[in-house]
Amino acid sequence: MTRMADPLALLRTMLLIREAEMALARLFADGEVPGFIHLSVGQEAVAAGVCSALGPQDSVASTHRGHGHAIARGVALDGFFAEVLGRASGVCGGRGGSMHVADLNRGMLGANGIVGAGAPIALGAALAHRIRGTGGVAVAFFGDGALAEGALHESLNLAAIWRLPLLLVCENNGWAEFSRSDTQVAATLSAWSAAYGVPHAEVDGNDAAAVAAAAAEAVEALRRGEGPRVLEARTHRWRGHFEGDPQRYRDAEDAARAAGHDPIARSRAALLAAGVAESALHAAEAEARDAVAAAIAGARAAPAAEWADARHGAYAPAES
Amino acid sequence: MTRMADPLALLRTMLLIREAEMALARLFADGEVPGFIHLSVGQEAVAAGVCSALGPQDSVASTHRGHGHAIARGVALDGFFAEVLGRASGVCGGRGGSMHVADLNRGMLGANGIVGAGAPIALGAALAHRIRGTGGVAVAFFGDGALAEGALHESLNLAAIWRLPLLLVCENNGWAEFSRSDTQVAATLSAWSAAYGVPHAEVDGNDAAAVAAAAAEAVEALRRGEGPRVLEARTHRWRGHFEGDPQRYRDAEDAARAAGHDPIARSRAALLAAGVAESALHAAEAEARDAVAAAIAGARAAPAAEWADARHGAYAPAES
Amino acid sequence: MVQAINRALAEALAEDPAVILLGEDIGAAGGPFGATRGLQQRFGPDRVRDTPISEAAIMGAAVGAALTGLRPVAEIMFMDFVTLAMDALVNQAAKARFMFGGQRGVPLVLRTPHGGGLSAGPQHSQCLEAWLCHVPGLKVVCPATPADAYALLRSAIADPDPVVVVENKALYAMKGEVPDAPEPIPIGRARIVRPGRDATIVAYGAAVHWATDAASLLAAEGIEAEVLDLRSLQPWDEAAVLESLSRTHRLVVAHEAVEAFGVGAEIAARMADAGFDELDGPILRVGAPFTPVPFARELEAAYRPDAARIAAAVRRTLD
Amino acid sequence: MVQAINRALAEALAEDPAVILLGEDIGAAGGPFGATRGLQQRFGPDRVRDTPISEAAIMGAAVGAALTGLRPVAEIMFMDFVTLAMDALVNQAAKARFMFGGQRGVPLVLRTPHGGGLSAGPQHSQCLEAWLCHVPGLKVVCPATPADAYALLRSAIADPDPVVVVENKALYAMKGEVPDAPEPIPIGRARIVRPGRDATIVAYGAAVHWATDAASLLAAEGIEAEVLDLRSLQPWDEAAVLESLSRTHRLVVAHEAVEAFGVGAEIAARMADAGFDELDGPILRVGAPFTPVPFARELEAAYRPDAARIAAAVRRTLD
Ligand SMILES: Cc1ncc(C[n+]2csc(CCOP(=O)(O)OP(=O)(O)O)c2C)c(N)n1
Ligand SMILES: Cc1ncc(C[n+]2csc(CCOP(=O)(O)OP(=O)(O)O)c2C)c(N)n1
Ligand SMILES: [Mg+2]
Ligand SMILES: [Mg+2]
Repeated sequence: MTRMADPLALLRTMLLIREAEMALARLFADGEVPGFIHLSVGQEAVAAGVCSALGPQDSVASTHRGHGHAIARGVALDGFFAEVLGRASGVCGGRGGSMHVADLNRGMLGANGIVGAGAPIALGAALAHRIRGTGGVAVAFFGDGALAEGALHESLNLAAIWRLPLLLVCENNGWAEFSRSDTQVAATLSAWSAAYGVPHAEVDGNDAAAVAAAAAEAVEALRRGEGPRVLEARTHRWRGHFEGDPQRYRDAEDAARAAGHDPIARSRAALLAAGVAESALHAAEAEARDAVAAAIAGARAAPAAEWADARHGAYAPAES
Repeated sequence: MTRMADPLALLRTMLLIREAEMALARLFADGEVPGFIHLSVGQEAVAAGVCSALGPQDSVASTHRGHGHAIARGVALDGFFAEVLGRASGVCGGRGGSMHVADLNRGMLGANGIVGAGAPIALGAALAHRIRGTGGVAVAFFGDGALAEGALHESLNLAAIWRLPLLLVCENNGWAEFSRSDTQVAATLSAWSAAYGVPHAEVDGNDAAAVAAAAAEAVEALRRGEGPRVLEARTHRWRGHFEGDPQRYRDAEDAARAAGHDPIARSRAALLAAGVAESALHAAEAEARDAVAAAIAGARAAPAAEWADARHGAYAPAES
Repeated sequence: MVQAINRALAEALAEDPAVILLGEDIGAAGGPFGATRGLQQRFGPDRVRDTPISEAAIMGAAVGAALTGLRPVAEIMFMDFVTLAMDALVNQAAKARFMFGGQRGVPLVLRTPHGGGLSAGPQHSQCLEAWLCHVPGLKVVCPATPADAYALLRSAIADPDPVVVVENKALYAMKGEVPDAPEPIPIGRARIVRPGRDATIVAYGAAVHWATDAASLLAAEGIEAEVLDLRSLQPWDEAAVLESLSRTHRLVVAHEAVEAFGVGAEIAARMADAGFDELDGPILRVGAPFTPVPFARELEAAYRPDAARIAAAVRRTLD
Repeated sequence: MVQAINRALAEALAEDPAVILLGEDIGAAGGPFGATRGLQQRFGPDRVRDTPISEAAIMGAAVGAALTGLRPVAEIMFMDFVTLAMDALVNQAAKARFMFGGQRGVPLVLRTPHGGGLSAGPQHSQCLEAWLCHVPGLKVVCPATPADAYALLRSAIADPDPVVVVENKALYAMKGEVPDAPEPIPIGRARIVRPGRDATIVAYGAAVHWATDAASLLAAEGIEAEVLDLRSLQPWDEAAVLESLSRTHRLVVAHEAVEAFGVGAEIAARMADAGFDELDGPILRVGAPFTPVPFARELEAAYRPDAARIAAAVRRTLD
């Protein structure tokens, strides 16, 4: 039987992601974040829901828009913020930054700066789980724009042929950078999956409980050895492609519409309706705020990453 | 209305391909052909039929198994043999060989040593035809094994999005090198095409007239600006993947079955049934034999390719 | 520099109907760095074409289009992503003229930005031009100024063979005059940025500016370094380097790319042969150390070559 | 050499359940060159895995598997096809250890054959190892003998970081002893193939044999050339080359790859710096000319470097 995700836990995860990203937005505007960052504000339900279906042995390959996946996967906020701010205590020592947050001991195989590259990596992780008999599964998140990359097609085909425990999760937010993805990809994901004989499910990506249930069902099928699955979550990108994106290509209406589908508001309302006390929600919100504030304070206080530590970091230290 | 291909002309083309390739098989066995060659014996109806639907302005991107496409496209036999034998008079000066026979003035954009690489090239040719308003179309041949390459997926998607006059022709011979392609590709071509909203037609690839008709229909649709098409021709690879392939992976039955579907025998029988005189067929056969013999004699007599001519061949000569 | 590129593209589009642009978000959005801003409005979506995220097909389509009468100018958004387009670039574009016996060339241009300085991290900062210089059939240029960016891009588009124009991201914002009627810059010709008699510094792209800064530092110490901007990396101007070396007798080669197996290796190796008799000191290279490009500002600053390191190299070869 | 590779793979598979092989037709068919013959029968289709024609996914899957506890050994059938696998190799495998802050390495091996001599034409003959040597995070080895092919492959599979094993196609048929209990060969260590005092010839892969032939030719003229087989290209044994140079004072670097921007450029450039004081003559390189690899036998024979060209280079540097 499909395990039910705890709705309050889902909300907690989403709150943490939202708080973390909105804080990053402010930090970015203040010039405290190096490089560029892609926020998943509005899409939190997908990360929270999918990761709620996973166990510690499972693997996740993420995207350039990967903060939510990392946090939902349990990457410690301290290490996360320190990484995105480029501090020595970052989970990757400040060498990767936003687009490369990884925590291999938690099966978080990394955000990825290359669109589409997560899918073959997750494919390989699924293969490893199968061969090693870990019972684990692998998830690759990808965007609707990424479907145009050959890597997606090769990965789905291989997973199908090999019947690997791979879940491909499309975060369909309608955009690929500055273009509507329906001007870029001719295939619907359902027809595409069907062509390979791979079951596809679509879910409201703004409904964490629905995502969690769909993911749990898919993951159980994977664990039963039934071969790969595709899960498509329709959701909305609230903000620009990256922070600082003036979004000249997007009319105000679209952005407003996006904000009308707040997965957090939805989850909150459902919890209240189910009788959860508002105070419990306030507590969760405060917890998220405090955790993020503490992580930011920690990151700010942390020493800058040092080149002396990094310079020999491309290879394993020579044995001696 | 769809133009009818002349059945005798189709037979002539197939005879030429068959004669040429069987001669190459002998030359190869005798050590006269450098490198390795992939013969399309048994698949002649696809090349002949598809190319019968094309005009001089159209473009064709071919594969490693490209002799038939080149000959059907009208590449002169002299230059063809001289190329495959590595002579100076080869259509590519002996620099390319079997896997790179090209004749750009005939819209033959080349055989290709990279599986799947022809599709994006043909995509670009289709784009050029569209932008330049030539009325031309582009054809990419590919094998059933090539469908596993990301390039196929990217190309079909782009052609669909841009509604380009691109015909993707799959020569489905059941094999990808030494493996059955159904162990390699999970998607059927019809479902795959449908996922992109691209019309797919399947045709008996051993029936030249049927291929010609299907291709003509598709090409007319392309010329009408209706967007790309996929044509799947089921056929058989009679010989090994390459000449000299011991085919340990293939049982005798399969090879025998293949030979039971001889497109030439079929076309011959149909012509006889339609009242064409046997003498006319003998004449066509003799013609093919003679043309091939003459081309081989010419190639043998031609001087070897010379390095002095080739060494500055990577770039256009400097203007002076 | 972005304006200079934009102007070169606009003029090429206006002059030759065979020129088309294709790339991700280059049309309606004007390109990720603004290099193609306004061009789709002016020349239409057919000729200034937004593509899906399909680098392999973009490059392959450029090859097919170039073989069929167009002069495509493709953009790959970051040079790091040419990893996805290498087959079309290397196995198809670069080889077609040769392997088809000289029937026709492949007049395509690939524009792609390299380089760091923006904390863009290990997958958005690489300088991979040495790969492409190693591929017979390709040409590679890398402008250091807006005027060069304009002129080299025009030369690239006019060239009958495939040319990769490597643009340094950190220079996109650089201001600089492009004359109203600019002189063409032939591919393969270097320029002396600053003359000097004590040592030659050969550089390209962003490193040209570090090299001139280094020359200023050195001048204060009485060392007159000559700075050469290669402009073209393949072919590169061996005669100009040799000529300079034969006056200065000392050579330093600087670039932003990883030092090991980088472009500088070829320059140094050639001069250790053809220029051997002119050398009065070791040939030194200044390039990035052998790690991926790090993200954090402090790390990236330590990682990237700069004027101080170039000046130190000049001092060492004069030792 | 193919038997030596086969033995190394078989032993690694037998010793470590984490080792798996993947590639096109490597299983049931035993590999296009027979290197994996019999291994699927012995170790099963799960561990010796036939893949579809999907080089990008093969390489990407190897990265994911290596990050998840396996030691994949991937095969790409011809080195020319690594163009399709560069993202996974360069942007993922090579960078993961560094960009993830040293959390974990990517213990994968890529085996791929390079080189000509078989009239395989421009897309099946390239030597592209210089690209990979330029990528921080990758290691690259290239054996010249069956014994080295065995030992270097074992070292590669044991290595905690990604290693590309470049095998020369023309050497696959080479016979040679592999001892019953072979000594391990550490990555990064060269070997002196033939000692000599007049000049050093540094080579790798097939060129090692041309270099020893050249040394024999030269010996007949009274010139004693020392031949060094690099074995590893990244890292390469700078100390060994320098040591040899400090005895011979003359250097020639030879390889099958295109000379321009090839591996030899790095060796020469380093020696023009670190070895400058030892040099009594120009550093010469012998590599392929700057065209694609031609098909016709006569063309390819003229194109490929050989003993005569290496000997001529040695004579020239001694001039
Ligand atoms: C290979 C590659 N090509 C292009 C880019 C630039 N890029 C970054 S994100 C993006 C759009 C991705 O769209 P989608 O997959 O829908 O993800 P979303 O941003 O909507 O989450 C592009 C084109 C890249 N990072 N990698
Ligand atoms: C990119 C690439 N990968 C692998 C190969 C080796 N190879 C040549 S033909 C072939 C099988 C192709 O099968 P299919 O596409 O069905 O064509 P067929 O040989 O059946 O005509 C393979 C794997 C190649 N040439 N290029
Ligand atoms: Mg999207
Ligand atoms: Mg086939």
